[in-house]
Parts: sequence; C-alpha cells; structure tokens
Amino acid sequence: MKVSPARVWRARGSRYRLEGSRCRDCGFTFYPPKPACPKCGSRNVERVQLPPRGRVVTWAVQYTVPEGFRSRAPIVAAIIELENGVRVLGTIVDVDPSEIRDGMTVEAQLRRVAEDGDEGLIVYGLKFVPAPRG
Amino acid sequence: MKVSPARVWRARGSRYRLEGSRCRDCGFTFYPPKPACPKCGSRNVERVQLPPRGRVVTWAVQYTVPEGFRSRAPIVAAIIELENGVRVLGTIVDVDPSEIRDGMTVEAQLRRVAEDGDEGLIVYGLKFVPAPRG
Amino acid sequence: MRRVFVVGVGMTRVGRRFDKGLGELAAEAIFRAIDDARGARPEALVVGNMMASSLFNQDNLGALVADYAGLRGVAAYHVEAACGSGGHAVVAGYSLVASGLYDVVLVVGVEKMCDYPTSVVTAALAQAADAEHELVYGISFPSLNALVMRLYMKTFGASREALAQWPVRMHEYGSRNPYAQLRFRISVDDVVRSPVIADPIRLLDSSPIGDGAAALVLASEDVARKLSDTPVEVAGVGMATDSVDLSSRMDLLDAPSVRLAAEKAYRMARVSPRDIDVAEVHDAFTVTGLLCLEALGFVERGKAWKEFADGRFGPGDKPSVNLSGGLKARGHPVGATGVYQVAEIAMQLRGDFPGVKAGSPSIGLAANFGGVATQTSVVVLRR
Amino acid sequence: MRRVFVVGVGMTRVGRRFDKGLGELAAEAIFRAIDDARGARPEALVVGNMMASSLFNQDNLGALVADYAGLRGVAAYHVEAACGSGGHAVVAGYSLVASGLYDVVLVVGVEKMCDYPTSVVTAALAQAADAEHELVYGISFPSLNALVMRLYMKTFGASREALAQWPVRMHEYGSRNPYAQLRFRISVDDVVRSPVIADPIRLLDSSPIGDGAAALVLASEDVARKLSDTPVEVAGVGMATDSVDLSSRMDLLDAPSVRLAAEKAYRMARVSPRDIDVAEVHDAFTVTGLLCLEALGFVERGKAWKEFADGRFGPGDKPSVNLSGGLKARGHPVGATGVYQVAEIAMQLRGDFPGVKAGSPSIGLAANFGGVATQTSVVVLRR
Ligand SMILES: [Zn+2]
Ligand SMILES: [Zn+2]
Repeated sequence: MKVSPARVWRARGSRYRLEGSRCRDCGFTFYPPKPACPKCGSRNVERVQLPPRGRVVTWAVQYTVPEGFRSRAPIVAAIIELENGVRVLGTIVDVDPSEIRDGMTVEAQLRRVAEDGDEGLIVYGLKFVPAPRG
Repeated sequence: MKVSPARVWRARGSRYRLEGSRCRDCGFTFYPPKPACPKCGSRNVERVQLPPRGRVVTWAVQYTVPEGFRSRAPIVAAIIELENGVRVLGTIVDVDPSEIRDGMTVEAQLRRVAEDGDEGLIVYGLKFVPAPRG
Repeated sequence: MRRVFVVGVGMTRVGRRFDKGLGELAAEAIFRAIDDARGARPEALVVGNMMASSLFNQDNLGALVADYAGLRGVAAYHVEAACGSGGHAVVAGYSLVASGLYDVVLVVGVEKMCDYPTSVVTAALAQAADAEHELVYGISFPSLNALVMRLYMKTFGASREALAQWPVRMHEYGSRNPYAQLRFRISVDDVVRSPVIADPIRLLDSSPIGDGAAALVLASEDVARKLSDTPVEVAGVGMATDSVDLSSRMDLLDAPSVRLAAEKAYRMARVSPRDIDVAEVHDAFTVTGLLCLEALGFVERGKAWKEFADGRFGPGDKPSVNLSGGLKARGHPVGATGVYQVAEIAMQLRGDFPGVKAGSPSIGLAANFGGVATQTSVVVLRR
Repeated sequence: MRRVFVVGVGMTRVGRRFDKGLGELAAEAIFRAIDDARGARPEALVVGNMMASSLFNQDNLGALVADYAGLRGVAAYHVEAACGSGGHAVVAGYSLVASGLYDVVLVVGVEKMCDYPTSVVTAALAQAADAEHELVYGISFPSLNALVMRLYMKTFGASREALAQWPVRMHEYGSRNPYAQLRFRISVDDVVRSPVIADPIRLLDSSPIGDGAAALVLASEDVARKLSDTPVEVAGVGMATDSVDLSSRMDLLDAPSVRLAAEKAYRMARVSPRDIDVAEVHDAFTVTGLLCLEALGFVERGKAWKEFADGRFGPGDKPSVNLSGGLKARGHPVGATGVYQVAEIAMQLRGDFPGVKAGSPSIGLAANFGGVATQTSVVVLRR
C-alpha cells in the first residue's frame, strides 16, 4: 500500500496505542475511533484508551497474502474481545497457528507491520501475542 | 503504472504498429482503435495501419512528471496529424523542446516508454522524432 | 414513481479474457444487451466496476466505456461499491429512469482480474476492507470471511461437510450455464481437500478470479413496450450499509445491510420473502451465501446451512437459489457480478435463461454486496 | 418528476488537512450540511471521489463515509467521474430523490491530495487520461490541457497576458472566500513569471493540490419546507461525455460534453444561457474555464478570453462567474469540487455566501467535468 508520513501520523492513536472512541450519549465504545457513534449517530464521542488484553473470538489462518506480505505468510487474523468488551480485528504473531484456541488470551504489542517498498517508510502497529499467564 | 504481459500484449497493435480503426459505414478513421465508431456508433469497424508520418498540431513541454518518469523529464506531448488526417496524441523525443514548431514533420519510432519498477516488465511503444527531410 | 423495466440483457462468459481490455469487454456485453433490446439507443450509461483504478490506472470509466461502445456523448458515470459495484450500478440506473431524467439507460458491470498474479489481485480485493486498520496488516478479503465462517460453524454447529454442499451444488448448476466460468462438477470431498486459502476457507469455498462484463438496458414503461415483448419490471430496489471495519460490527453473524436493503426492496415491490420464486445471492464465499439466505428472510438465522444441505433452495423450490452457479461457479468478476445476477433473474423470468431453469417464476430477487456485507443492494424483479 | 431541493450545505476550507483522513474529513462537511438542514436525517448517501483507490487503497467508500458520519445503515454508493466525480454525485443524488426512492439524500464530495509528493499526485491525476495510450507515455493531466491552451491561443489570437486575467481575477475573489485555499492576490506579472508546469501552462494557470470536502442535503418538496426556510430548487441537471483519449476528439477547441450537458439542464429547467445570473465553472486550468464559458453558451466560441479580459463576468454581470475563486483559488480537491460548486451557487441564491456576492441572483449554474471535458455534469439551481 501507499504510505506517507501524514497518513501514518494520523493513525498513531489507533495503531500505536489502541485508542478507540466512546459515545458520551449511549455509552457505546468501539474501535477504530470515529467522529460519530455507529450505534446512535451522536457526534458526542471521546477518544479512549482500550485495554491491551483480550480473548480470541474467531480467527483465520491466511496462506494467500496480498502483494508485499509474502515474507509474513501465513498471517493469523483474529477478532479479539478486549477486557472491556470492545472487539478489535487484528493479527496474532509469535504463535504456531495450530495452537490458537477459542478464548485464548492475547495482548497487544507494537510491531513492524508493513514497508513501502525497499526504500519507503516503515509502518508500525499493534499485533497480538499470546499473553503470559497471571 | 501496473503492467502485465497480457496488458502489454493487448496494446501491441496500437502501441507498436500505430494501428487505428476505420468505420466501414461512415469512413471515419481514428486512433486508438475501438470496437465501435465514435462518430456514427457503428460496430462495423476494421483495424487499419496508420501512416507513421505527420505534422505537429499543438504541443506541451511538461516539466512536472508522474512518479516513475523523473528520468524522462521534460516530456514533450503533442497532437500529431498523420498524413491521412488522423490525429494521434503522443510524445516527441530526440529534439530540443525549444525547436518544436507548428506543422513540423515527425515520424513514429518504436522506443522504450516505461518500466514497472526496477525488476518488472519494460513497456515499449511509439514515440515521434523529427522526420528526415524528403 | 415511474415504472422501470429490463428490456435487454447481455453477458460475456466469465473467464480469462486476455484478448480484451476494460472498454472492449464492456462493449461486448453492451452490444448484446442493445441487440436484445431491438437496437435500443441509450441516453445514459452507468458503469459498475471496482478495480479499474487499482489494477489499470484508469478513472473516467463512464466516459471510457461509453466511447468504446459507440455511445460517445451519452450521460455516464461510474459507481463503486467494491464487489457490490454492479448491483449498486443497477439501482443508480434504475433511479435515472424512475426519476424521469432518461427513458433508456444502459447499466454495465465490468471487471478484469486475470491479467495480474494472485497476490496483486488479493491486494486489490483487500481495498474492500479498512485500509488503515485491516489491509495495513496484510489481512486479505478471504481472511475476513474466514473469521465469519469459523464463527458461523461454531455458533450454529454446522459441519465442514454440510457447508461443502454449497459449492457442490453451485458447480452442478454452473456446469449447465454457458456463461459460467467453472463448468465442472465437484464433490464434498473435493471441497474439503482443496487447498487452504485462509483457514477455514478453502479454494472451493471461494469464488474464482475472473474477467467478465454484463449489461442491462432499462427503460420507462411506454418505451419498454417498443423494445421488448417480454419486459421484466424492476419492482423494488433497496440499498443499505454496515461498517467497513469488522471490529465495530454489532453481530458478525447478522448481515444488517442485506436485511435493511431487502426490507426496502420488499416494501417497494409489495412482496414478502415468501413470494420470491428465484434468487441470486452473493456467495463470494460459502458462508456469505448462507448469511444472505438468512438475512433475506428465506430461512431462520443459523439454519441456512442445514436446510441447504438437506436439499432446499433447488430448482422449483421457493425460492430456487443461484441457478446460475452463483459467484462460486458462474464466477465473480467483482464489479460486474451484481449486473450478472439481475440479468440472470430477468432471463429466468422471461423463461430464456440458458442454464438450469426455475420453472415458471414470476418474482425474482438479486442480492449483491461489497465487502463482508458492507454495502448491499437488493433488486426485486417481476414478470 | 418530483421536485428536488438543496436544503443544507457544508464545506471545509480547502487546504492541507493532515489532521483528518477521508472518513473524518467527509464527516466534517456532512455534519455542517446536516446542521444547516436542521438536523435532517438522510436515508441515502452518494460520495463523490476520484483518488481514494489510487492514493489510499480504500474502496467501499460509500459505506466508509456513512459510518464515519454516524449514518451506518443508510443506502450508499460512490460515484467516480475523475475530477468531475462531485458533480456527477450531485446528479446521482438528485435522481435518488426525484425517483421517489428517498426523501432526504446526502451528497458529499471528498478528496485528500496533500499527503503525497507532487509526482505521486500527478500520477493519480493522470488516471483521468487514457491509461493505455496517454498515461503510459508519462503524459500528465496538465500537459493535456496545455495542448489545448496552446491551440486556443494560436487559433483565437489570445495573448499570454490576456489569459492571465483569469487567475488574477480568481485570486481576487478567492481572497474574500473564507473556504478558499488560496487567499492572496496576484498580478498578471506573477502569472506569466510563475514556474512552468507544462508549457504553456504555468503554476498560476493551474488549480492547486488540496484536501477538501463539501456536502449537500437534498430533499423532496414536502420535506424541504420542514428542513429549510430558504430551499433552493435543483431545476435542471444534465450529463454528457466525450472520448477519454484526446487523439480521437473531433475538435479540441469545442467541449461537446459541456454543451450537451448544459442543453439538457437548460431544457429541463426551461431556461437559456441568458437567464443564468451566477455560475461556477470548471477552471482546473485557465483554458478550461474559458472553454466552459463558450460551451455553456455565455459567449461565442473563441471570444471568452477577450470578454473576460475586458472585465465581463464579474459580480453583477449576467452571469457572474466563479465568485468563489473557482478551482484556481477556492481550490480543486478533485472529487469534491463539483459539490463545492453546487453548495456555493446554492448559498449565492440564498444570499448567504460568505465571499463575493452576485447581488440578488435567482438562477444559478454549476459545471464540473472529469478529464479534459471528458465527462461533464451541469446543474441549474433556482431560488
Ligand atoms: Zn452512541
Ligand atoms: Zn462511423
């Protein structure tokens, strides 16, 4: 994908720090952050920090990957339900895909996620890893 | 731009050999070739070879170029009226842009026109050069 | 509201069409639709397409297709709704006639996907996802659907073998449709042993990559009579959306955009799901076909897999579903698919569909979406 | 045909908006338009945009914008007609209301161009040209317009200095428009000495690169009265096309797509060019502004440069042209521009345009095209 410093900078809250939005009217909290509430339409929303830990709701092990991601295949995509109930679509790394289980606890960490060719910007973002017990 | 062997192959008639279309109903001849006549809408069209020589109708000397064409700047774009009256938009090379004149005679030659990055396909096509007198 | 009719249809067989570019391929379908409508002269053109920009660096697509089809001068624009571009183009074309702006409008869907390697097409398809929060991680479009499939199977207790019935039946139908890309039969075993694309989605759960174009001539009531002996009425249309990102979906096993679009179309056509005789639904993947059947109201939530595996929704059933072979076997040239569907339903209602026939249907439906049911159009047709 | 009214408008100032992505920027304009229409609740959304696919890998744009604006669920699609996407989106939105499908429809144009270096934006803009026969040679969009400009000057005897009057006047107007990107005055000397982009086009003959979004709320007659005290009627709309490639144009100094689109819009509104009080025309480059004036019937072929340089088309003239500053100074966030134009004309007719005013106009016009007049939309508004 095309990358630019402004584009990467804009996503810093959601992609580096797992920020979402919370609706002050109906209380709905969601990810990624948006200027209005998807549930009630209110514009009275605020940025909130989401908890980094959650449990796997469903996952996919992806062998066919888009151009530029060949070195990362297979990619494990998953829906994670964070500790406050907010769901986040992300990838799980540092685990053998066959060991992923329903309800498995994972934790977000900042990682390298993509490069804009050999000489372009490097994009960072959150990936989920199996959480240490406790 | 993205290039593929099929895409390059499809354009071989128009880009390597200056083929156009001629309408068998109204006689209109045009470039690039199309499956129907732009003038009367007839589908009764045939591929025709266009003459390689023509005269400059109007031109532009382009200093700001799209990504991937930096080494070719400035690019001279021109509308050429071929000897049979058909107009073709193309580029003129092998000439100092300041020497281009209205009505100047030019001739199509097969040249390298673009590359798909450092390791991709090379695209060939026709460029116009000042025609030798005679 | 002016009544609007389908008076001509035209399709190309889906497959590898290295011989034609976007303009030429679209023109091929357009010529057939115009001939089918007794040489109708369209005043406007709506082009459905997803990937001309990302794969061919070509915008201004409405004008390009108009010119290549010998229609230079007509009104034109291009509608994008990812894999749902075709169906949304049909609704846009409908509104151009229903509004009274034009009497004869051409709708064409066109897509070329075979020129490039799978990884490039996978990247282009992923543009249906959220670029900033999904595509950026290398998550593919099949992968998003695989998340839903795994959840569907777990939640509703559907077995891998039961789900495989979908592609098996689609290939059966596709083998008899001359416009289908995949004209061979497969077994449950073939499905469950086919290569894994994004586990649990296997190759044979997924629609193939293909080039294709399909076109419709739409006309107002008085003009329709002159252009066709068998005009098919566009009795209802609906569109609706959901989030692009899957993170903030309220319920991954619901497809509210399908539900809402269908409600609007049913209401407008004054029909209920029980009235539909024949339907084409969006089975880009096995699971999306099932979700469509449920969200369209043909079967209860969580039960489509069972009823389909038990043999329902075949020819003569109410409705019979995807007799074209569906996206799975007819093929899924993404931005063209929604137009193929409407063309197929129109032919079923006229009685001249060249594949498996629905009997003598009088009401049909086409449901097409972009993304994972991210934006849906539903079109109800009546004989 | 149901009557359709503009009941709300919203714009962002054109410029560098590094703070917002496509969804957020579109939402900003949408919120303003909805507030202007007394909190109207749109049932459908049409998004005009050219470059989300080529610069941001984002398709499914209708759904994305709907969700970011708190409108999840509404009907939505994305209209592309290159730099004319916005105007075509307005016509599409018009037809959704006029057809009776929806009573309240939001139209938004959005474009983000400032994130990337000029060479990348130049490549994306070149997608308005023929990819196989123009873009492949590295020919840029300014270059195509430069071909026309040189021919115009030679054929009609227009001097470089006379043409420079266009940008000079646009900057004068733009300096008084709070939504304009370029709010400073320039002289003829500044124009003729500005850097050459594609000779004879110089930097100050060309519209700038900018981010922006503009939105309209359209409503049917009965609803319009509830949402606005000053509804402005969409009295006529028209669209038309020409070839994408310049090679096969019949006459490079004619703009038949503008002419045909205008004829349709005039006929529908039952007006003639002489009735237009205020207009916004597509001056992506100086020469396209002049061609518009001629093709719209405001002045004879070949004479626009002279009459404009002599001072015609100013405030109070019939029509007064581009009081916003036009694409040249208000800015040209390509897929949004056509929506800006209609919003500006609506405000002129309501009397609340915050820049140079046209007096008390009653009929206005907006002309927007993609490519070199490749596909044009014309909208006639009436107070
Ligand atoms: Zn809320
Ligand atoms: Zn002809």
